[in-house]
Amino acid sequence: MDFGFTPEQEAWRQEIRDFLKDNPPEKFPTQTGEDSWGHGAFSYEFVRLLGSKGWLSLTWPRQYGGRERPWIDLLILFEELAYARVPWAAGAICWSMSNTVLDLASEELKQEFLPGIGSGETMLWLAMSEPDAGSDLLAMRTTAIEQDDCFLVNGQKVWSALAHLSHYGFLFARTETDPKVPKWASISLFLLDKSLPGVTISPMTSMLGDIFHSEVFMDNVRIPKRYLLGEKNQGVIHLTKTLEFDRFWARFPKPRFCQKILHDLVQYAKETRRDGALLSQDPRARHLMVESAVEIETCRQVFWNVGWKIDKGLPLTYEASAAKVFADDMGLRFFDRGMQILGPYAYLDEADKWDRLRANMRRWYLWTAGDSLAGGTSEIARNTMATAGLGLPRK
Amino acid sequence: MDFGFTPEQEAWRQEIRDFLKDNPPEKFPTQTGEDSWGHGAFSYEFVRLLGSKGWLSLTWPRQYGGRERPWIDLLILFEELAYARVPWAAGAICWSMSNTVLDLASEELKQEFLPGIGSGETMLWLAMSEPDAGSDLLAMRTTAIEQDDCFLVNGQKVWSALAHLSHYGFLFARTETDPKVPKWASISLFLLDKSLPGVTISPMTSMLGDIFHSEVFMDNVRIPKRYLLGEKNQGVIHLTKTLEFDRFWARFPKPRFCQKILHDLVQYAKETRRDGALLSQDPRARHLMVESAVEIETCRQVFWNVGWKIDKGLPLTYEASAAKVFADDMGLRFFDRGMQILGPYAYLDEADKWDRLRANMRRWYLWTAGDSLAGGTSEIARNTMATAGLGLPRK
Amino acid sequence: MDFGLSEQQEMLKKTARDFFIKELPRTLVKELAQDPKGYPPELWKKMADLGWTGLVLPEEYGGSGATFLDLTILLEEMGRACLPGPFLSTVVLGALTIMDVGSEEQKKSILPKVAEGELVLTLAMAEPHAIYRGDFFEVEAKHVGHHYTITGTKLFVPDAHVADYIIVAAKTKGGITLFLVDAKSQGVHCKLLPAMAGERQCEVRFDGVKLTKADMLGAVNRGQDYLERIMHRAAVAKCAEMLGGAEQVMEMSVQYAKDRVAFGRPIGSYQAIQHHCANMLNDLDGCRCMTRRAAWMVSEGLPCAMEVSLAKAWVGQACHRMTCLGHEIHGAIAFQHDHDMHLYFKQAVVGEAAFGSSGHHGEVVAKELGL
Amino acid sequence: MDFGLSEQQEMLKKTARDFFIKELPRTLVKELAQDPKGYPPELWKKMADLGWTGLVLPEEYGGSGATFLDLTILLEEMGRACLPGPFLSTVVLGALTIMDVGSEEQKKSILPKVAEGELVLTLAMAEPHAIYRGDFFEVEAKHVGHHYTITGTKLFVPDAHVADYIIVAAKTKGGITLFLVDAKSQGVHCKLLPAMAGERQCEVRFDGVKLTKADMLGAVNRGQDYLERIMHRAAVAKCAEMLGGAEQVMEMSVQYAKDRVAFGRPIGSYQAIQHHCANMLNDLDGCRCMTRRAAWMVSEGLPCAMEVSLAKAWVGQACHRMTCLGHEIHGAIAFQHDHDMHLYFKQAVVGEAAFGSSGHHGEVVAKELGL
Repeated sequence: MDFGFTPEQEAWRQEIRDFLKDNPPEKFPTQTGEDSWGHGAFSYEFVRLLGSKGWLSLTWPRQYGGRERPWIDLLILFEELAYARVPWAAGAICWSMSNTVLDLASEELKQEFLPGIGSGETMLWLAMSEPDAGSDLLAMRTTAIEQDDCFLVNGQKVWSALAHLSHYGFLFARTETDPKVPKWASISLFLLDKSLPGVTISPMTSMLGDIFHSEVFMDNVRIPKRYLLGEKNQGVIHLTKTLEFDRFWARFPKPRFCQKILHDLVQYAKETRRDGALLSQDPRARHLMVESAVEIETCRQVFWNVGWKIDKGLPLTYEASAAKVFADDMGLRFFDRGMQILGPYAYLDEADKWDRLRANMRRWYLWTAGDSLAGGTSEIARNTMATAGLGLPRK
Repeated sequence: MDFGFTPEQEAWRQEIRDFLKDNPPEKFPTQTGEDSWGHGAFSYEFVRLLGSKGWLSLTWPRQYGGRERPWIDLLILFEELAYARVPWAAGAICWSMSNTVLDLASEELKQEFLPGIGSGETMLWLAMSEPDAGSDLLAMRTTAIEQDDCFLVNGQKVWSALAHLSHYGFLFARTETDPKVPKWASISLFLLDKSLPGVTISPMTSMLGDIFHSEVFMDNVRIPKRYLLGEKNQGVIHLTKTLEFDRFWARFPKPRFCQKILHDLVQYAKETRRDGALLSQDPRARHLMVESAVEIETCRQVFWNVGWKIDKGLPLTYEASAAKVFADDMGLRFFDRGMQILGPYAYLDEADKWDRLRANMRRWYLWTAGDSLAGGTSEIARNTMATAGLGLPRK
Repeated sequence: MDFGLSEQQEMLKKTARDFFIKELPRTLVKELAQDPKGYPPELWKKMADLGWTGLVLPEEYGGSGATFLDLTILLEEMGRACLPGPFLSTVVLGALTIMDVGSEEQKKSILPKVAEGELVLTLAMAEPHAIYRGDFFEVEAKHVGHHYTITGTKLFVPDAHVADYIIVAAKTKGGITLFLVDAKSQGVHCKLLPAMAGERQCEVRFDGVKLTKADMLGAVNRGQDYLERIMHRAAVAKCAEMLGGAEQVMEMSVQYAKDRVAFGRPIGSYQAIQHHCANMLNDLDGCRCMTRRAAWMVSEGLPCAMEVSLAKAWVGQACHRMTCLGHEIHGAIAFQHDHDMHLYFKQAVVGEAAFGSSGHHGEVVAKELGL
Repeated sequence: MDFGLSEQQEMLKKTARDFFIKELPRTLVKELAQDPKGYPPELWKKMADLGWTGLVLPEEYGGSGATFLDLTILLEEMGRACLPGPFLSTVVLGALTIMDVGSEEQKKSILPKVAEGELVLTLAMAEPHAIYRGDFFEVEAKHVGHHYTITGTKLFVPDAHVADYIIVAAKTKGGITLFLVDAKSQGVHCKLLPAMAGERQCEVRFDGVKLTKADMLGAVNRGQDYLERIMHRAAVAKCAEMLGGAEQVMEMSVQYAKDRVAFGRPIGSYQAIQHHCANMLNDLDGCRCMTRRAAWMVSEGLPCAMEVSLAKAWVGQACHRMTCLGHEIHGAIAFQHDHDMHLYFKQAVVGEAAFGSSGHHGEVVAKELGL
């Protein structure tokens, strides 16, 4: 066992910190959202800067512009970016999709897509959920019928994160419509060019009042055959894999992101007087911060454990689902506690150093309402933990 | 709406308090367990004194020795007895079974049993669960086959509370063994005389190291036909009703019982110094006591709400199950908090005024491990709330 | 003992529910959240015509003489409908305070207009460095000659931007005193604060606002006692609103669980969803019992510090749990602006912090327990 | 970064598990709970023969020179087996403290005997009015001439009734000092305290026990620093035991959920039971990561106040949740003395309170956070 980092890893961490110091994330314009990883902020400019550093393709083979760095280095990168709250929402998801491209795509497609993804020019979005196919993804109805040199796609996707800012959809669609064929052998995976005729991206206004997700309507869209990823009708395997990766990678930065906020809250409490005493001496506020510290760090270690398994190439069964449940439960409690610590002062409008903390806390709190649903519900994830992880019977 | 009590009710409460002052419960010898309602203490002497006051038959018709007092008066009695922690474990359960006797028994049986129950001479125990029929009670295997002038009973019951101290079992058994007959139409209810040949009561040692439950073995026991309660093969309705009543009545005293302990903890905290400060000023101890106060009193009001419905004769659907879940969740948390407040000092052996609190707290804490299972698991109770209470579909 | 509603209360509840279904669709609630005023004056007028702004006022002041308990039944429906606007401020913080401690003159000049829906009232208490404890207030009413001059900043004053009168709790020599301040007085500056739901809270700056003794509400230096009673009423009123919201969340969630199909079955047939609903049901029943009992005690004028704080502490936490589960059951769809679920999630967090958080009321409970 | 066990650690774990399966059936554990001594000396001897009492001691003192981290792997299996007896006291509280601060003479005279299983050690810290804070200790070592005289009462001293030496933390002029007290000295009185599980704790009264400077452990007045390090090791050791217990609870519960049938299906096929198991799994994984990281940091001699307290706070709470769910899944059957589940439920509550409760470690976390 070894819970430390090598000198090389520490140096890499320092390199990232120096970069972030030279390029303060809050100085970059955003195309959506405000401050923060995983909470809706996205900046082309920032992501392209990451691309120019080669950090978007850190682990890829050299032949596709990558650096063949180990996964641990990527995890370190994610932690540092999270702690700095960089405007790279959905970054990890995009990263996990690009990995599938590496796995599945033809050499031609790799050459076509990977340079753009690696430089931050090309963004991918996940076109998976449908109005009547949420947890039950196999109920999806979007069809892609082979026709001449293309697939003719008709249907509707929802909850496509940042589709309005991205370029290519990571599209799952039904390529076999014969009801006698089992559903798991009837779905394929495509790269969907947003600019194709018949594609309509319709941004969805969220409960926060802004736009993060879109609905995607496909009306007789003709996707050239070469944009099929992997084998026809074998999409369900990739679907499962994508979901599992999404669960882990999209949440790996979360504990570190929360830790930064906790540290801000501690500082806030040390500088804030209420009813005659420092908030940092208020027993309830202390209790809420301590409980958060314990849960966040435990969550972080659980994620590192999974990350280490990935780095070692160990097989995963329940781990990504478990990590998702852990992170989402933790987040729900943490941001509730954050609102309790701020109390009515969460609604203050004062141009002081804590104004962003207050505004962000209100925003993060609302985001958490959706967290346990993203990447599959926590109920389904717990089922997976019990069956795939612990071997409990499905029936 | 009116959340107060009438002057008559207040006078009744005072009468009970005066009685308990004159007859301090802790002075009575117990046949099992120590101090406390619902946590295993039972004293013949005390229960018979209650009987002699006419309080065991408070609500019964006058013709059976009752006083025809309203249910509210009974609830007040239960609260006061609970707060005083009288040695009447399983009292409420016995009371609820006697109610079924009133409902179902022949005039002859009523005359035979009710005077003894009302005076505290006759104790009933519930012979319901079996090793392979816990939550799934309809899976019970004990048979009662009609034969001449009696039912021939064979089988085994478990978790019969206080059966070793009681006289008659409230026995559910299968009177129809044809597998084609649905299970709900194959079970009957009997009064089982413990002294009949073939009945063996085998006390079970609990995780606390003492005896509260027994296994009951029945080997060719001949129960005279007249001890059938209600109609043959119609026992499932009574089973359900008994369970529902058990859930409510057995737990109604619990919040008030916990409140007494909370008040003791408050006093303890005010008189105890640790690490240079009064425990009552320790932020965590305060927090634990406050959270308990909120939950206990809310639980109490929820029970009163159900009690009021019973008093009004309103129909119940989910309420007893809901109250059970509420009380058991509350209790589990409360006694965990109690152990946290005492901390290592829970294990002190000092002949001071808090010695019983410490010893009891260790005991209560262990009891809670079984609470959510008693009266049907909390899982089944939640199912009932969702389906019977909220109308959610079973399939 | 009677946990049931009276016939009149049932009728009031039904009237209110029907009224809001007709007059206040949730789409309007969401539009109003963007509106600077935050509520529709026409609706206010209709509510006054129904007698609601005067419901709890004596008949001699143009009211209907109903009890505070009756009022909370109405507030439950307002919470269920997510009614924005200054009803709680005007009636609970304003009118009931004037009824409680105002002079006959103040009552006569203000209350009938409230009953007719012509006045909006509110109360200013919290400050940048003091929220629950008057002894740390910085807003001061200086006695100079025949005048009082109020200076300082109050925070989180509900609906001050549309109020005609603001009751201000200010330091005086020897304690806290309440003043009834005309919101149009010179030196009153009002700024809207950010909102989570449709609520409107303001920062109100008093810049040497001149008052006379006639503007004093109740006796000098008695403000702390008054504030305690005001907080009891306000906390219970907020509980009632939250209870109404929680009832709606329960109903919506159960309905959705029955309707939504996944893997070929309604999701409400899955044990996980069933147990979420069961947990919500217990939280809801707890909210109802605790809120109504506290309301009854306030209504009867009984000592109720403990019961009010127990209720607010429970309701604050239970509504958070319930609305989280409501979102969990609804899944992603409730994350959309178009959906109604999030209105209640937002109301719950605002409500938890209003008129004493669970933490604050927990401290009251501790003191009442003798800790 | 490496979350895995080394080959040697895997082997140690397996050896220990096999050993306890063979030598310590749970029926014996329950019998020992009634035994005044509380553990079987023959088993102790066998464990010593396996090199476990000296596992973590340097070879020069007859040990195997393994790391503290290795030791915690062994402790995990001890917790899983519900091993009663003075292993943690002797090795973690006693021997490691002597290794840490003892003189060469003390090491030479004590440690080899520990390695051979011939000595039982323990440490006395808590008192009637002070548990975590040495500045409130009342037990005092008075310096009179060439002697120290110790007077006062220590509480919750683990295994003192069978200890050969007791390390005592006593007030001295200017701080806290540790002393190594022969348990057979005149004036040492030991009384067994009530137990929840098979643990043995004592009240130890020191009635003018005479010591010399040679009995001092480490430097005078440095005890508070030493105690901090001792508490780190002890808290992590307790976490490791609890982790082992939690692993066993997880396995037992899953197995029971697969085997037990209700309504015609294994109960483990019901979503409610599945989700209980899933929640246990996350708690367990958290326990493992946090315990092993803290153990590694202690082992490496890194500053670890924060990590140890985070671990103990998490493990204390998580093991409570897990054992409650374990009972929930097992249903009534686990309420029987014959069943094993309750051993872990009891161990969890004892463990939570030992070497700093979640509350105490929470305060450490607060301080480390800068609060």
